Amino acid sequence: MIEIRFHGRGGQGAVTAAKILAKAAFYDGKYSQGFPFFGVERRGAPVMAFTRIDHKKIIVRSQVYNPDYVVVQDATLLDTVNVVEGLKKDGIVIVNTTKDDLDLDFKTYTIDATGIALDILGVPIVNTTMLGAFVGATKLISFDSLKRAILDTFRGELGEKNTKAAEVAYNIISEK
Amino acid sequence: MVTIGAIIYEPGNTTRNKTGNWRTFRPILNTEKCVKCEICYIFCPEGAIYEDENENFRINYDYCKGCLICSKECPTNAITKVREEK
Amino acid sequence: MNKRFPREELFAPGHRGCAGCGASILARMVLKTVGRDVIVVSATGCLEVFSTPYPETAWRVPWIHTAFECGGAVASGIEKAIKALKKRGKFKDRKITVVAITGDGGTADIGFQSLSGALERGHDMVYIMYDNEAYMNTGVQRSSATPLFASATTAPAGKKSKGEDRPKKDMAMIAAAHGIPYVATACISYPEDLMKKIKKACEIEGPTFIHVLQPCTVGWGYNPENTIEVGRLAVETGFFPLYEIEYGEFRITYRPTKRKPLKEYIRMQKRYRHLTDEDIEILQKYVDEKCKLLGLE
Amino acid sequence: MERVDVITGTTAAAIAAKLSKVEVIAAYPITPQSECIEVLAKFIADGELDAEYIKAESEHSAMAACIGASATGVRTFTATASQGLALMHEMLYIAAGMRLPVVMLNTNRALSAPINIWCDHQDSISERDTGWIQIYAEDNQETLDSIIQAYKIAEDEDVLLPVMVCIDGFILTHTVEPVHIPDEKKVRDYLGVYEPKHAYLDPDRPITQGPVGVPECYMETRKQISDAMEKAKKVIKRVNEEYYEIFNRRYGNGLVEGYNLEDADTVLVAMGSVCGTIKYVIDSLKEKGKNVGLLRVRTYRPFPKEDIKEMLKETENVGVLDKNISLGFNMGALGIEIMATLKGKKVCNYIVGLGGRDITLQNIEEIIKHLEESEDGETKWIGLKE
Repeated sequence: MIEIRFHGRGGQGAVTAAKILAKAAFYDGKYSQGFPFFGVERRGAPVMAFTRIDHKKIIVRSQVYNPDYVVVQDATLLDTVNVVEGLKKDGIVIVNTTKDDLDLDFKTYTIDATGIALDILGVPIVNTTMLGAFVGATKLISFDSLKRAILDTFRGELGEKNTKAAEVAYNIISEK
Repeated sequence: MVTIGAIIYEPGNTTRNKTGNWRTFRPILNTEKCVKCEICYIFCPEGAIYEDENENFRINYDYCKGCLICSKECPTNAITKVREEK
Repeated sequence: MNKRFPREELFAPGHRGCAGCGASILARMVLKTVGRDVIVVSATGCLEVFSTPYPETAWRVPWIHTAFECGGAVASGIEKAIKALKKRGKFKDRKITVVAITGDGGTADIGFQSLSGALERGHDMVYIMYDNEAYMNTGVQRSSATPLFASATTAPAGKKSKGEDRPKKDMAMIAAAHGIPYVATACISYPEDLMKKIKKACEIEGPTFIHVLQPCTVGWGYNPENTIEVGRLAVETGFFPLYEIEYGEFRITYRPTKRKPLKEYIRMQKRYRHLTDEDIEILQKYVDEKCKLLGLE
Repeated sequence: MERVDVITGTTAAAIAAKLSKVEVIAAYPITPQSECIEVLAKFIADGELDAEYIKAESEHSAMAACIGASATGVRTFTATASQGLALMHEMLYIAAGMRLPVVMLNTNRALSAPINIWCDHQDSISERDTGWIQIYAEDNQETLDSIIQAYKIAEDEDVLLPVMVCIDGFILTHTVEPVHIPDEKKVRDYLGVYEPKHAYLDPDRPITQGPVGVPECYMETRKQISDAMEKAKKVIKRVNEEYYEIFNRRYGNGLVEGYNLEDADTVLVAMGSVCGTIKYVIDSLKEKGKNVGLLRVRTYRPFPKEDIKEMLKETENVGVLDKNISLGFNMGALGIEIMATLKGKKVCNYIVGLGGRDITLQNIEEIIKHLEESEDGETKWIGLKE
């Protein structure tokens, strides 16, 4: 079973990201769970969300303590939140930042998701961009399934733009 | 046997409960004096005043509790009272 | 000869209401006006208790009681269920009127929220508050509809008390503030006025509210024969003015030729017997002010 | 057409209500339930569900409206949690007493004070004696299936009792996972239209519902409900099998589900989503050659005494997990009832997960270890902070 933790700020769509990823995994023929950290956080506050992916039905219901992957949607969180807490030794971190190296003691991918999102979506909402980056870095699921899950969530033009942003990030990370 | 949900399927079956024995005073309606204004009819809390086949108002003593509203409200004093004697 | 009142008795005799019970008179008048195509909701209260001790019921129409504070909500559910059933083809070609008959406690106090919700949501129902101005079912405890200076068991007159120390809550005006299409006050002593208002309320689409003053021999302390007389005096003195508010338009429906002194009304009732003439003067002033406000000089 | 979607427990419940063709919905929002009634409102707004929706001004009124509607003869639905359920308390007795098959989703949440929006079972456990059937679902699929089954059970002539489907707040309500959504027509054919014989307000057949239950009749009404609860056990089992025949899913025997009970001397008893976590631990222990079993109580009311007795007759170590606490008895309700059912057998009671305290794999392991080492039945609070 693979466990992924998303870090974001309330309103940035971390919970939606976790749920899209769960759906994408399901489209890949896998079992999945997507859920938020059950808090009372409001817009702007640091938030977390989780996805579990497995080849068999997922029955465990406890929270995620030792994720395999961490996705950080906002680099400013690095100052206030220990984003790598509990991360497995060989775990991977994917961070939205303009920097190349973050010195996190874990294998790290960086991507300027905000830049991509502003470019394509016109707003700094990076959840789908980061999902593209995540799939590019991990190849855990197919990009096609991700695309389908994004289109399920965002209809019409918004869906097109979100899949485009994800695709750009996916390609950038895949080339790294 | 108590019905499911204690539902009562016989509408208006309180009629089996003859409240006439609650009376201390008995109203007596004098048909001669009655002008059929229907005042006693509409004000009776029991619905114990009715029209007979000749459209004369009568008091149903099975249910009349003897409140005497009819007597009090009658504009022609057509309803008088007597003490019940058992 | 033309009949003044419908003859069908849909509220059966044999019920356990007190001799001279005003609520029974109201129940008869309501059902005579509405007819058989009705579903009646009662909240907990005197009327509910004395009309339905299992296995007997005085109701010859479909009737339901659930709890004290939810007359408005239960009626809401029924109204929507009728709409749902109409989709299935039931009750297709006729109107089934939903009528809630609840006391002053079940309306002005514990059922206030439920009533407000039902009025605000716009359910098509006729809500009748039968107001005997206290919790008569449980032994004359005061409600927010108990008038100033009336003695009640939880607001008793005594050496240091003149009984209830707050004026009566004005439910008709509160209902009207919901912007509903029809609000009226009525009294069982004026059957034609009352039944006309109920009929109008039935015909109007949307929530309607009728506040009916209903004297109670036990709680108010008068001889059973005087139920109608006491109610009449409440109106003739201006203590309980009769009016209606139809689509926002206020209209006095009964204008006493000359208002009688309040004292005549007060002195008929034991719940006021502790009052001095000076006390009654205070009440008279309240009544005068209210009448002035409503244009009932 | 049957399809699969990745959805939350609340959405699963809303879809189930839609599939069941509810006719009147009356509800009031409360966390963590709100999504359920939002989804239903959207179905109606989009024309996908033709139901009457009463935006009640409180849970008390929501239940009162459901009672009114159900008493008029239509299929009703509502959803609530925690304080909302507590506010309904009085009306719950009335729905059951009037034998109205109202179906409700309760998203389990702790009770104030202090105010807490997270999961435990105190809310529904506190309503255990109201005459409602209570089903505790383990996952979102079971949530959907249980709501549909709930109508079949509630409307059965042998039962005629309201049903509460309980799902863990946040843990299921806010978690998406794949859920099979049955074909709409198939569900509607299965359930049919609700046409009550015993209770409906109709001017063509005037009846009186909710009269004064004088001492000469009240006790009989309680006995009838008690009997209906007993009969409900059979009905729930039958519905579980019927449902399996048509929709290919079943949950134990409908009342209880055994997991790895064969050869297990140590058995945990629990309800709701934690059962998944327990199964997960059982699987990992089994890989290490250790056998622990789980008895999941799916239907808490009626309480499946007979099945539990039978299934645990060989078990030495019985440990009951309770997400509730009977204050003043220092045991949870399930623990007390299992103890009463197993008369004299060692039963340990573990108070877990109150107010959203996470129940970790380590917690379950700790419970198993304690249970095996403990000599007598005792109560232990798990996961308390120092």
